[in-house]
Amino acid sequence: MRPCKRIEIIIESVLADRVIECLHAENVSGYTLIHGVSGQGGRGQRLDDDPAGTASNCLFVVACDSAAEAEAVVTAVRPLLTRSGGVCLVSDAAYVKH
Amino acid sequence: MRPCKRIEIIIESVLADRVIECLHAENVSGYTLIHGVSGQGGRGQRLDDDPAGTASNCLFVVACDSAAEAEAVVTAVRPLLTRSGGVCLVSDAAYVKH
Amino acid sequence: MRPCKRIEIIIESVLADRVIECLHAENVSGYTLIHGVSGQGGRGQRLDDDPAGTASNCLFVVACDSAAEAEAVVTAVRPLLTRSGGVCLVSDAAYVKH
Amino acid sequence: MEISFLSNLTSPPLLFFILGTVATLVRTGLEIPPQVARFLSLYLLFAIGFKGGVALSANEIDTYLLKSLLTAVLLAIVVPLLAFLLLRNRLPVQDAAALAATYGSVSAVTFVTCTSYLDTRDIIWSGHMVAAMALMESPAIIVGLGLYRLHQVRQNNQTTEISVPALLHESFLNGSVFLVMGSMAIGWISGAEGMAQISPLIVGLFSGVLCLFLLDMGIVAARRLPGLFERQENGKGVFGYGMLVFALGFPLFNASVALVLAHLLGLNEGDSLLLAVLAASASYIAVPAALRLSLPEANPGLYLSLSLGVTFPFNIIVGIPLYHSLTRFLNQGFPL
Amino acid sequence: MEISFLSNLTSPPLLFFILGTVATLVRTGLEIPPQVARFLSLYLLFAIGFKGGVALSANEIDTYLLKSLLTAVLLAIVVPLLAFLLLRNRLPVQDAAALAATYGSVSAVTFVTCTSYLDTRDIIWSGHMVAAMALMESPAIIVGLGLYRLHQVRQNNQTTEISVPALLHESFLNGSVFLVMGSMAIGWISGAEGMAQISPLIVGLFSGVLCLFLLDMGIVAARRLPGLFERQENGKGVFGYGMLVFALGFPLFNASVALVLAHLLGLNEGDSLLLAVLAASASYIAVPAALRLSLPEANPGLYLSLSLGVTFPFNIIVGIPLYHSLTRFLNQGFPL
Amino acid sequence: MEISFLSNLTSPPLLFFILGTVATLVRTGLEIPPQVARFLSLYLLFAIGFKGGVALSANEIDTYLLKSLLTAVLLAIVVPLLAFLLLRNRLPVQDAAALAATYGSVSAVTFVTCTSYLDTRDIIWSGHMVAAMALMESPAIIVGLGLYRLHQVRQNNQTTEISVPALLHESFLNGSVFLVMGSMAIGWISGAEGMAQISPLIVGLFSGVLCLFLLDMGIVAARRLPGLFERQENGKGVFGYGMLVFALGFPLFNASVALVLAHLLGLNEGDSLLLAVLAASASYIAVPAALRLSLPEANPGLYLSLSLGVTFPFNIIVGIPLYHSLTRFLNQGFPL
Ligand SMILES: Nc1ncnc2c1ncn2[C@@H]1O[C@H](COP(=O)(O)O)[C@@H](O)[C@H]1O
Ligand SMILES: Nc1ncnc2c1ncn2[C@@H]1O[C@H](COP(=O)(O)O)[C@@H](O)[C@H]1O
Ligand SMILES: Nc1ncnc2c1ncn2[C@@H]1O[C@H](COP(=O)(O)O)[C@@H](O)[C@H]1O
Ligand code: NA
Ligand code: NA
Ligand code: NA
Repeated sequence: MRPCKRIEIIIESVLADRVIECLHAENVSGYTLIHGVSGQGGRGQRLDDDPAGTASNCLFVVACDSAAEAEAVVTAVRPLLTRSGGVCLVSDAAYVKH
Repeated sequence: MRPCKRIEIIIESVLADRVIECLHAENVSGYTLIHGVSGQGGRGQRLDDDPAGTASNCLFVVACDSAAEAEAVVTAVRPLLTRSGGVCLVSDAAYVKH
Repeated sequence: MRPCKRIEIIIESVLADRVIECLHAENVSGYTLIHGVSGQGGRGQRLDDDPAGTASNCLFVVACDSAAEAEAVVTAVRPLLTRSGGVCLVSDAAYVKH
Repeated sequence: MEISFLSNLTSPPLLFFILGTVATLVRTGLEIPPQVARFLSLYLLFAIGFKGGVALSANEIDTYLLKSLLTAVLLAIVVPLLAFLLLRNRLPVQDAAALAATYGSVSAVTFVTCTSYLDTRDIIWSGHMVAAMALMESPAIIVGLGLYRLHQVRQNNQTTEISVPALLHESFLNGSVFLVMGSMAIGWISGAEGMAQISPLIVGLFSGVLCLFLLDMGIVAARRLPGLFERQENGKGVFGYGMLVFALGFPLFNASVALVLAHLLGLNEGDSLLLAVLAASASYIAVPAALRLSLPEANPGLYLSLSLGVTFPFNIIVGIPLYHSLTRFLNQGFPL
Repeated sequence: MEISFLSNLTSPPLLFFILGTVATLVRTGLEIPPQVARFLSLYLLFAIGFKGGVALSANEIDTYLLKSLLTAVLLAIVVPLLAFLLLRNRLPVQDAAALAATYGSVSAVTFVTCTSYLDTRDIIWSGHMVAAMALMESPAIIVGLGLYRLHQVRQNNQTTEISVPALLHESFLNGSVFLVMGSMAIGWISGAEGMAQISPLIVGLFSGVLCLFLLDMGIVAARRLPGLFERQENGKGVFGYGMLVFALGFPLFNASVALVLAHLLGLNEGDSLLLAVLAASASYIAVPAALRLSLPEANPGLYLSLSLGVTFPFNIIVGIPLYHSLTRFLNQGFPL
Repeated sequence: MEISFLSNLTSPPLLFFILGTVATLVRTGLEIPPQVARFLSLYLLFAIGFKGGVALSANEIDTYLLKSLLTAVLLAIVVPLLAFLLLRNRLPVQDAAALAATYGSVSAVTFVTCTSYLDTRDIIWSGHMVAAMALMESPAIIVGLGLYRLHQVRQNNQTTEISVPALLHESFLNGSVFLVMGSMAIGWISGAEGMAQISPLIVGLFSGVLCLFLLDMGIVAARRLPGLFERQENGKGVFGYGMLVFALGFPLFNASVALVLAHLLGLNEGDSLLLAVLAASASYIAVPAALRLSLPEANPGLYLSLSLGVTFPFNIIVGIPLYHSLTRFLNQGFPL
């Protein structure tokens, strides 16, 4: 096991592709994405129920090898979050080498 | 980045609204909710497959600004968990200010 | 609250049953499972869109009482990850007794 | 026309139910995606409700209708009482109450399968039986929870509080009851003209969708079987064979009572069979949802597994043709 | 034939919309699974597009067609201008621009509901109105965002940059516009022969599926109502009654303008009503998606709630029969 | 009647497939929700299986039927052998084995699209070809994995163990094979009477649902294209143009062999074309699932992308009419 940073990004589904672009731009090779997520925050309630899916959120999990890489990801996605809202949490974890 | 508490609550989908009521009662302004989750625990297997959805679980992620807020949330949802089962995990994370 | 280990396993959906077998073999009584997850990693992009669902991932959350139990789980699922790819993260959390 | 299990065994809906069961037992991994399965279940409620409403709009409200509905409601009150009396000394009281609610209420899918059984055989049945079904969904929840509360009060045992308005809300305003009732009202308002607009969806496709839905139900029911025999951690125990007897015998008993009542009241063949099926069936949609909210102490591994894994297959495969034979026997052997 | 709200009130699609609203208001928890609801919405676009294309393939391109399309595009450009002028001093400028885009564009489901209203009454309408609908989806987005940009430049306010190619892409190549246009093209290519192959799906089931979809829309719309009156944390404020007047009055005004134009151009009854409905309706599919990408500063709690929670129900329940009466009134009172 | 690509190019299913491809290439974000897409795929297997079974029930089991089935199984064994021989020195051995399994097995959707092609042209085909399809799904998995194992033993290379019972289970008892076989059995048991009950669903809607499903397949296939040319991190390499030649040429070769066999055996026009399509098509449902379980070392970015992103579109757009021309050519040029 190797220490790593676990980043969790909650953002509107319509912005998922933009987040992926940010990750690619930072050469982050891996992420996991859960669609169809609901939530509530400063910008009101977001329900995964409208027929266009515009109102639903998604959740990214990104395991970063180093604090520096995590910092780069955070810096890259922060402008998206500032404009559109959302949440980004960073925590410590151990990555199981295989 | 600012330290925060990350709470994760796994509970039956039919109780999701009750959890949200608890959060509102504690003036917690934000949460994220994933529906259609399966699992197994002391109360047997729960499958996201029955035609009424009664047997499926959901997963809440709540980022709390302070340990006190986290404590309040935990205290508020604990009775639900005691009666109906489920899991609540609390961990440390950093919240990306934006 | 009691300290515990939170294990997160991201693996192909077709292997979900094998992971569950591993957990049962280690006498782990509880887990939570999210289906329909997408992602990208060393083995390319995995999209939750193909008509057979073969290309989609799933995400397990397992709360373990002790580091030893967590270690056992990690040891049990590691061969699956080695052969088929995927990610396993272990972190510290507190389990809310109820 | 002969009624035999064999004749029913060539009916596609039944065969797809069995196919689904086998698919799970031999672990093929076959699965209808859950969101679609839920939609198919809503479709069946929507279609049967609308058809029932249109049928109602073509008739006057008469005594035949009223006595059918009254008998239905009566059964929905008496059956849970009986179940509780039977079970309260054999099981933890909350499980006895939960089973009373489950078996006192009805399974809409069993009802729908029976209407399709009747339609294939050109046996007429009345639209108001859909109303009877909807009326029978909720009372058992109230009765079951009421009995539980009473029992606790008697024992000076005050651990659980049940909010009465919440309970009434969960019982009468749950999604599936509301959809059947609402669709029936709309069918009744828009009548034959409304039917003309949507009949390709609700009449044309009905049997086919029922096949796909029962395929899913077979898969889902078979998945519940192993749970029935597993020991559970929190001491809620192994239930095993005693409960199997209940899950097979009690429906049979209820169906017989319903058939005798139907015969005495002079209901026609189709309506009698439907009433029997309603009495015999156990809920796995409306009631479990309400129970998880109002009586979470009860073990869903028990009431959901029994109703979905045992009683539902029994009624679909054996029950419907059996109750049908009994109706015929009563009508021919004891003409009024 | 009399046009009255009462006659429309026996139409199943409308009644299911109301049923959905009630289901949410009395908190039954009834819900169409979201993935299925999205599919039903795609089905409606696919079906209406294909039907429109087949109808087009049977006709020549003539001046009647051209003037209908031109009027439609004209409305799609003028309405957002008007909306922005009306709102820019009353609201934060980004919200004014977002509402301009929303109300300048159209609601495909309102259009589809209106075609079903016409079909039930055997009133003919032209296939090219589907093209008119598709053409009206995008321009308002461009206009709304353009006005916002202009306003910012004037104020030397450069905080937001909008990428023009991205904006054009989001406006013209979004999924729903593409599906309608594509299905229309395929309908046009494959003509009556193609229609024969798939008409059981797109003609036979259309009304029934519309009922189920409007049931969902009722549920979804009612969920947006409380949000309209909630104060939001980030200071975006309470909008309340002033906005309600806009959400009800502006569609009425637009419909009236469209009807007068349609009358002057000699459009037939069905096409006039469809043009009015297009002008009156507000987008909640194509536009919100584009706005979240291009103008995330605007508050979706405002534009989505107003279009989905107020204007959509108003048009479905009151608007369609009202605009229909107005058409008749114009045609009879002022024959050309 | 002339067979030309142009005549096929007005067929709605094909056009919707192309529409889906374009939707992805121009990045419209159009998407059929995945759970619904999976259900549509189950619907097609259910419908084609049932129809095949009903057709079978109307006929005796004769030599024509037996020789068709035997040829099908023969192809399902020989094609993967051939593929492995062709590829084992050009690719890592696990990828050669995986491609052998993929191309030796069949694509049910290509088959279904071909039946719809035949139905539109009123060309008859036999119900037992559905059985042929089902029989061809599994053997190639066994052959492919067997060859891999043999190769490893020869090299004294023992890194991978494959459990034989698990492999047989994955090959023969996977969900899609089971659903086709089961539906065929039910169609056969319930016969014309069963068909009468569910034909609005499985016959009436078939072409329309196929359009929607192929729209999704177009979207999904186009998403796989870029992956084909991407270098992968774990050294599994770039495959590029050599593999494209395989993915287009091998199906063509297999189809030709199948057509010659069909001609020698005297199969009718429809059955010959279906056999060719089965030989030419590659699996992307049953086989990839089994491979992920039994041979995870193989790279799905290769076998899934080639079968779904190249061979499937090729067969749908070019293959079916091309093989059809070849059949006609053989029948007319070399009458038996
Ligand atoms: N405190 C929180 N904990 C967890 N998720 C949150 C929290 N606040 C916001 N979110 C999620 O982030 C989304 C956007 O938040 P906001 O921009 O604050 O409206 C919400 O819809 C939630 O899904
Ligand atoms: N150790 C665990 N780790 C992760 N999830 C769990 C665990 N135990 C229980 N769960 C989840 O919580 C639900 C209810 O648990 P229980 O009340 O123990 O039956 C289960 O269905 C699982 O989804
Ligand atoms: N760095 C990462 N962070 C989060 N998830 C990852 C990461 N790398 C891989 N994954 C997930 O694990 C799956 C398999 O990864 P791999 O075996 O590397 O292709 C991917 O499809 C992702 O869903
Ligand atoms: Na009952
Ligand atoms: Na408009
Ligand atoms: Na093949």
